[in-house]
Amino acid sequence: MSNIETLPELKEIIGSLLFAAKKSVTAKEIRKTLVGAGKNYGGLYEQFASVRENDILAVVEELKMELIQGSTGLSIADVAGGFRLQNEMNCGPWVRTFLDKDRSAKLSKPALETLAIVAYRQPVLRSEIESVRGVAVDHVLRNLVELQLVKVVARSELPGRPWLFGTTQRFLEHFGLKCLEDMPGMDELKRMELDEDKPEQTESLPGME
Amino acid sequence: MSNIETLPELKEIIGSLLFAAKKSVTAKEIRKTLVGAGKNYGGLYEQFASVRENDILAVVEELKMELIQGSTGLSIADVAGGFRLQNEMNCGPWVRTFLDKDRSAKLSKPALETLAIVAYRQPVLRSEIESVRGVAVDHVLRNLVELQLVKVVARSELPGRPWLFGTTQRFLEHFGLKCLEDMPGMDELKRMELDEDKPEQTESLPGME
Amino acid sequence: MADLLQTEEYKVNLEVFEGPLDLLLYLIKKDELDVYDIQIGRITTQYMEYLELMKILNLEIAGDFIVMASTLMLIKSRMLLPDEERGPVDEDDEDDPRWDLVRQLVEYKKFKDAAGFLEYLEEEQENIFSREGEHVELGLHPDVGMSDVGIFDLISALNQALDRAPEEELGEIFSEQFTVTEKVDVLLKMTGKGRSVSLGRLFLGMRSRQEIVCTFLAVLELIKLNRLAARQDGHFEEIVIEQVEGNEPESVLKEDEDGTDEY
Repeated sequence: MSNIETLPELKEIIGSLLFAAKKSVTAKEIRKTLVGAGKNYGGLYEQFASVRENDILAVVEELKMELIQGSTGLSIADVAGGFRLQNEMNCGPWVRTFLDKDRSAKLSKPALETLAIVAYRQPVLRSEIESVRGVAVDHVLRNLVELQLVKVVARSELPGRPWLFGTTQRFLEHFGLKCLEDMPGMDELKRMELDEDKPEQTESLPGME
Repeated sequence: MSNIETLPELKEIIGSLLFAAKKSVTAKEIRKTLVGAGKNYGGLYEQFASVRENDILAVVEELKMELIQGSTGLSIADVAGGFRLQNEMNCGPWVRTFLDKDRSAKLSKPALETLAIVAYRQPVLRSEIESVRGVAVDHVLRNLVELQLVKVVARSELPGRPWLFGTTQRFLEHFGLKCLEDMPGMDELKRMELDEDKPEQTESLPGME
Repeated sequence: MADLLQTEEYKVNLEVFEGPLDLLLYLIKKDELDVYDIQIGRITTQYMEYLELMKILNLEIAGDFIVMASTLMLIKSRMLLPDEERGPVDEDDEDDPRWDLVRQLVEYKKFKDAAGFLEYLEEEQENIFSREGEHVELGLHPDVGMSDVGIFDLISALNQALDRAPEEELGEIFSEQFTVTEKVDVLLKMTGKGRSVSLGRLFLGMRSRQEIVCTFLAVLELIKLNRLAARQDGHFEEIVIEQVEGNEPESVLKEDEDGTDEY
């Protein structure tokens, strides 16, 4: 899959990196990426491997101008020693209106079930959740982490040191719970078999709504 | 909060909305946001409340051009009936390097085939899929539902009231399809035998996702 | 040969998501035959051979495979009869006993092609990210199937290896005891440090059929666990196996922790 028709410009590469990044990106990180992609893909992709940080800084400035002049609604801010792509500040009211409506989007059933298991059984291994739900939860769990409803709380001592998951503050907020003990049947469902090393018990959990 | 120096252009508002959204956004949703922000903030913000969907579509096209001509590394794709801001495809290798996401998960061939059958034949019974593939699809289908690429769309009127399956919005997004008709040979593969004992009467389930 | 694994309690609980139609299409393609003019005798023989191997490997094969086997036998026996004695074949004008099967295969083939189109789109989307690098992700193993290389390709490689291996004395089977567990370790060592190994060559040094089968099962198990990935550059070309990088069983959410600092 290394057959692209046209090699992008440096400016395009930087734009796409800022777009895909979750936080601000430094010139150093961009340089590392250019070197890394050269190594990973070779050939034409090495073309940008020798770009210096100063060149990168210059191109970022160009891109900044481009975004403003083109009235794209996007801008690049200098944040925390790096650059961050963000919306134009004066578009804020519309973005807020848009996201507010979006936030009320409901969680899917698989997500709710998984969340219920994490809430009652935490700290819990992915494999435990899967044994209760009888299906892979990789993707759902990842989404829940993404939504900051679930987080990694620790690493278990089991072979491979798998992660242990638990719910977040935001989980409580989202469901309007004061604390975890607020959930129905918490005592009962918590973890019946503390002495066993693996909960095989599959309980039907009350809905989370 | 209503003291902004300059009111943005419609193009900027749309750009910032596409940026803020994590999935594709329809012209309708944009219009709703324009109306909503007018209500929420009043005054100057009502200026865009009367914009029509056609105007929005025209501005999206302008924005598309702007992003390409400015070599920003970003582009707008028509996906799932809406618009999605994404990186330029030829920057993919750098973004992958940056995110360290080289081996991205792909669907297996049997999963793809099952998905193709659902896509072309929807609404479709599990038994119909099985008769085309000549093998049980229980597990594969369950995985596809779990991944939210396939969903139950209705219940058939056949004995036992079996589920009917169809593809989701996420299916279109995952494959970057604008609509189902974008798939090749849709007419031909759709459903050849309408006269046979197919489930004609279906009761749609509004509650299903 | 069926008792190759009798002393071996190990089972790879691998669900085969491919069906009998996949196997038939695979065999037809492999022999570059025409779907519309299947050489039923030859295909039946090969089909039975693969079925036998799947049984030996303890793969969870569905009843559909057995049903297809008897369908093939039936067609084969009908083909042997002179035209007028074949009896009524439904009320179709078509009196070729292969007709129903051919129709089914052709129909299925269309969807296989459509799946190929989706695969192409998916590959394209690999280069596309929405904001914050999300969205195109399906999780690490969206399906526990054999992703890159189909099960029949793998079985075909085993078949070849077994064909080449010398018939052994009964005594030898018991003198050399290989286990799948042991072979799992060997494979992980062999493929360590990013080395890739050709499946064909892997079997080449093995003299015992039991060793070949154990090794093969170990490969299947590791693919199933997503520790190994099998790759094949073109149809019927050599299969290469290599380790899935940084994929200890529970590493799924690793990047969520590490963030993107690495680069």
